[in-house]
Amino acid sequence: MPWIVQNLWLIPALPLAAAAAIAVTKRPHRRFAAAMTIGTMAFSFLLALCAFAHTLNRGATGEITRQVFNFDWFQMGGDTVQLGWVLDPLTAVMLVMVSFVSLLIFIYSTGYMAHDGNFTRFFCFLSLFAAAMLGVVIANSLLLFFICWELVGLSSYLLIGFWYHKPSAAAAAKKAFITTRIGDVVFFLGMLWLYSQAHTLLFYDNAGNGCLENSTLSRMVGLTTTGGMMVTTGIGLLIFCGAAGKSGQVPLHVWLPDAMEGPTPVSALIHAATMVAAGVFLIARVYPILDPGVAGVTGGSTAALTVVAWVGAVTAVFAACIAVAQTDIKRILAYSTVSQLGFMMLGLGVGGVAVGMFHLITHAFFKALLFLGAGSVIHGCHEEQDIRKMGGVRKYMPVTFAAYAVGMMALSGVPIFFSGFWSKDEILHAAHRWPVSSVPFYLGVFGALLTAFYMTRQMFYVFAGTNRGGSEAHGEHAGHAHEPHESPAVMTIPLVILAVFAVVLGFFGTPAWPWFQNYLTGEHAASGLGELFRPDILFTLSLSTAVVAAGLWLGWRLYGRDPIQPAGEPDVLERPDHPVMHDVFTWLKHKLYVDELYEATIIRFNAWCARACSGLDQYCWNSLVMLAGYLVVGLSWVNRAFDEFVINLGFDAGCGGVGLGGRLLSRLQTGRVQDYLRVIGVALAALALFLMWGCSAS
Amino acid sequence: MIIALLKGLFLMIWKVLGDQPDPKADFLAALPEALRVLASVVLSVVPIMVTFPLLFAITTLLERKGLGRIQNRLGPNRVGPCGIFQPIADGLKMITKEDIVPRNADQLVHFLAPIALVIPTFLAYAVLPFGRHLVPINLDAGILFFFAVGASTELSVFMAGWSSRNKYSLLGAMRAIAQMISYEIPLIISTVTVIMLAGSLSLVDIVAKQTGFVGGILPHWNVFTPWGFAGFVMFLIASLAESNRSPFDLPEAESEIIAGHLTEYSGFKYALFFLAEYLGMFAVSGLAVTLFLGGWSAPLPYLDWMPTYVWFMAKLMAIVCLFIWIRGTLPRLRVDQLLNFAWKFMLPMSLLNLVVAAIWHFTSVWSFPGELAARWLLCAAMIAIPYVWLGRALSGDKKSTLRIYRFAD
Amino acid sequence: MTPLPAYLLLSSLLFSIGLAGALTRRNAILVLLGIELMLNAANLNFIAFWRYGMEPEAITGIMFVIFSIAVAAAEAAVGLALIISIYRHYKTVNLDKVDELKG
Amino acid sequence: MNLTFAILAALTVVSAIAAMSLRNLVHCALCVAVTFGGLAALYLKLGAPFVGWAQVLIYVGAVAILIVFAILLTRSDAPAQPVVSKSWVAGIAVALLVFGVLTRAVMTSEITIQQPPAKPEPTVLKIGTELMTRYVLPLEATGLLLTAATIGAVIIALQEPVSKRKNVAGSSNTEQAGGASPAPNPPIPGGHV
Repeated sequence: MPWIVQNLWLIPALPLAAAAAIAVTKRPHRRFAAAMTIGTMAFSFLLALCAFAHTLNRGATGEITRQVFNFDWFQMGGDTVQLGWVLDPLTAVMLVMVSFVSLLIFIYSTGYMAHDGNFTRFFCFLSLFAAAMLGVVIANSLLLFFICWELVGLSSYLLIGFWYHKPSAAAAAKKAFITTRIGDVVFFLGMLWLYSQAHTLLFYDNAGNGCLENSTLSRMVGLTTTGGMMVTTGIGLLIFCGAAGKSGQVPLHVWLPDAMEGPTPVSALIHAATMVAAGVFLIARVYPILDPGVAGVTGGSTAALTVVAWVGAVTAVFAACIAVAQTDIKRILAYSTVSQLGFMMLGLGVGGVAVGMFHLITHAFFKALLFLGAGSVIHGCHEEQDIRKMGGVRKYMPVTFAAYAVGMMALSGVPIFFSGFWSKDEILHAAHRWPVSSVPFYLGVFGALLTAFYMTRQMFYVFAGTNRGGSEAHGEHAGHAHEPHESPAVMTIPLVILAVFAVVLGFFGTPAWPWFQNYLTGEHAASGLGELFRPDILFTLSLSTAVVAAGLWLGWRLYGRDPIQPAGEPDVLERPDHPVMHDVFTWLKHKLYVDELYEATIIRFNAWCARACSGLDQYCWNSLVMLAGYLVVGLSWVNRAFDEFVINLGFDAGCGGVGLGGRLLSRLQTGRVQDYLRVIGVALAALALFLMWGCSAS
Repeated sequence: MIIALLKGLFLMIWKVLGDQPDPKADFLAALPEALRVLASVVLSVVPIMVTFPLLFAITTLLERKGLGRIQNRLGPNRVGPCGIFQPIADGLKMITKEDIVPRNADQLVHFLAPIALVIPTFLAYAVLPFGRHLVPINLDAGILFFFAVGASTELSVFMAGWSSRNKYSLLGAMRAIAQMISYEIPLIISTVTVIMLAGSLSLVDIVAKQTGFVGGILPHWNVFTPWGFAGFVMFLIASLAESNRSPFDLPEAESEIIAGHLTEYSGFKYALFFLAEYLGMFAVSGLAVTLFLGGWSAPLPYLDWMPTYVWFMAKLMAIVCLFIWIRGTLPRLRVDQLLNFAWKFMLPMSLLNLVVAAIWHFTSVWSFPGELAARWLLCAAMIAIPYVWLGRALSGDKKSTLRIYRFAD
Repeated sequence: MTPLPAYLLLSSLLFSIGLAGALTRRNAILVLLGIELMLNAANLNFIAFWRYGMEPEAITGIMFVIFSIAVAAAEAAVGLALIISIYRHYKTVNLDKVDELKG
Repeated sequence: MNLTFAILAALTVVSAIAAMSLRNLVHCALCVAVTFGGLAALYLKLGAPFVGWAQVLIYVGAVAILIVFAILLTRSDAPAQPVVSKSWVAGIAVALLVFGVLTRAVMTSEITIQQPPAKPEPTVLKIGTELMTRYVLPLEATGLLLTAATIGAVIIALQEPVSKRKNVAGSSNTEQAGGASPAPNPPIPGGHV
């Protein structure tokens, strides 16, 4: 067992130790906190690289190397619950990605949070989050996975609600936590069901009977639920709900845009790169359950995968449409994240683990870049988040503008140079070849179009035209003071690094040289330039290029040509003269009223239930308790009355009676002989009478 | 019918005098059926009612003449030759005297007292066997009848004493009653010895038990047995007390409380009392005769040709003379001496006599020669020794010291 | 001969008279007299039943009466002695006055 | 024959009623004696001479005298107080009740009034043998009882004077006459109306 596998736990343990150290120290040492966090993260990054290197030198068989280290956690009844961690290409890739991105964001946030009073607390939460995320990545047991998953949820809540004095931040944190919770509950049910069927939660076991392995899966494939549904499909669906909650798929995506209330590095770290990716990583990790065929089990049904694909496609289009009508710079990026996550789910659903993961990795980098760019823009524009109040920022913040442009082009999928193009193309290509239905493919294409469109809209809004910042709000005097200014070096350097990676990463997964796919899946796909010109690949490549071009042109046509002047001016798309477009735009502006819908239904229902419960409690149980109280009081009254009237009086009467009886009897003993004789006479007569009647009767 | 009656009557008298059995048969036969029962009763009662009052009259005379003789004087000799008609004179006196009744006396009881006394006394004679065939009623429980009747006389004495509302008469009556009751017990116990030996309460049987002779000349009378003799003596003493005579005549002694319970009586009632007293004496002595002296049996074998009632009357008169003799000689006893004598001497001795009689009865099985004398000596000793010892014990302190007169308390 | 019930009636009458006397008279001696009367009524009953009873040979009735008379005499004696001592103590024989239960 | 029974019964009942109702105690005593005599006569009529004469001997001879003595000794012959006790009505009522019950009992009893069997003549001998054989134990007991009764009676009646005289005598012989017992000698009972 190589030392790296044994000591794999060190990677999450180090940031956890840092968080603990920072939490324990009484007085807030800003420098100490930052140094600790960044130091431990750097060390974890190095360890991740070692792990990655270890997984690189695959054995001769070309089978992906998977080493597992399990240990008994506690004994419950007959069987013991085991935990453990696994090192395989999937883990390695994620380890490297998460640690590298976290490191960069930590460095960035030292600059961004410099003026904030709770600097140390921020860094404590950050390192806690990083530790949790790394724990999720290396977990070999669904239970450990779930534990770290919850820790991640907790830290996202803490970070979103970091500026808890802002009510909207607190509400957003709460909303995020609750929505992910709903997903987690369903995920938990799935886990329980899995445990009941597989009798173990370990993914991979040295003895070969982990829940993702052939023996267990083949056993579970045979089982069907009452509804006729395959057990694996059921478990898969439940786990997918958990993932949907965390990755912000359609029904549970509402918390992600509101999560922008947190500081921008938080958004960047959590809502771009890592946490939201956790959902996709979960599906990738438990992929054999969704598609038993991967593990070599025949007869498994892939219904769950189709569901994943469909949900992904729908989310992609849905989020993209909303993003088009947003005015807040971070909210647009949030919806774009949701859309891209939809694409990843689609990729997983249609293409498989490699396709989804490749898009995840690439998206992580350029979305982090975009968010950090947005952060520096906001920082520069003096905490101004509304794009309508910005404009002309390219003059003031050239480095940010350049990095942001690279990120925008990667995101929208500008061909060849940018990673987004290759990963999204892989997805579209897979969707195109998807046998089940071709609708997701079309949805995917439309989503790509919209992505390109709203990114260009944002670019023109923020960077093109003249600066609309602060002019009308503060009048004339401080015009100069509100000029946007470039962010300090500590913030721009991570931007540049990320930009480089946004470009470089694409080349690893191109059809021509699918190194990434081979690395992940272990089988050797054909490589070489010729691949590019294969008819189907060529078709999808050209199609996506056309789509991106159309999106860019459309964006320039609407927003680039005549730059937006006044801040308050309605959006171009609003088009007050065209009623249909206007209504559509207002719908999109208001996020298709999904929040209002939830508000109207679930929350009201919840409120109603609460009221009903409180009402029930107040009127029903309360009255019952009161009734019981009164009953007892009544009983006590009855008791008192009984005691007083019956027993006391009865007793007194009894005593009186005894006294009376005593007196009566005493009168018998008069002492006069004749009285006694008289009594004897009467008794004699009575006895005689009795005898006579007695005898005659008998 | 009347001739038949007269013939019947004559025959009856002849039979009675001739001592033949069932004298009344002929007379009754002549009577009509209904009257027969009544006639037989009358026939047996009238002779008694006649003979004994006459005897009473004679005895009063005899007594006064006897006492006179004892006291060396003549006695009544004014009325008729040697006072023969004295009783008639007394009787006339009694009858003609005015009968004074005290004002606050209890009229009814005062009047009833003498009657209640006389009737029981007369009843006593119903069981005495005067002759072989002259027994008024042969009651099975003869003696019990005799004593039952005797006992009721005390009640009349009390009536007499109490009804005259006189302290002295009441006191006298109480003393008389006390004395009579005290001496009744020795009287009865001594008769019980005879009954025990005779084995029957009927007087006729007792007399029958005493017939026959021992050794040809000695009659088989109880008196000749040791317990018989002792019993006879005790019986006589007790009968003296019963009839308030001589040494025991305290109640109506002249020197004491006037006439005791008889003080308020005068005239005919007094006569009745006097009659009753003497009749009581005759009855008791008649019983003594039948119990101890063999009733109407002749003393000697060859004398039995005489009518049996003659023997009975002779013995009776002998005892009466004895009483008169005792009256003339013995001094009067004080009440406490009288009662002490009864309870402390007479009672124990009579009980002892019972025991001796029992021994006499059970030793009769001895068959060795001279057993009669041995038994006699044994029983006699058993009586004599306690007699002497008890007598000395009771009067121990009197003889030796000067007599101190202590008032009876 | 007179039937048995006549005697029984007579004895019950005597008994009642004795009881009445015992209950009503104030004087202790009269009460004693009443009791004597009652006892005698009972004796009369015995003799009547003996006379008209099933087997007269068994003279249980007479035996009973003999013993009853003896006992009654003893009782009378003791009773009167008591009455005399009561008189000496209470100076009265009126039963209504003699009602102290104290020794 | 039941004429004699009627006469005797009437005599007994009348004397009994008189005994219970007369004012003067001595008269009552005498009437009781008469009642006892009447009863004795009834016994004789019923063919039990021994019991009859024993009744006369014991009751008329002894008990009557005893009663009379008791009356005189307790000086209560003076009819000063009312004759009848306070609650005499109740007494009468109880007596009547008892009488009613007894008569009802007698009347309704099923004893068949058959002709009386031959007049059994229990000789004294038969009574004697019975006493000595079957009833010897009761006889002894009665003897004991009678002795105890007599001694008891004597002790009870003479309790006071004997003890008084004894302690007085104990003090000194001389003033025996003077120190007469404090309790007055029983005064001579004399009825003076």
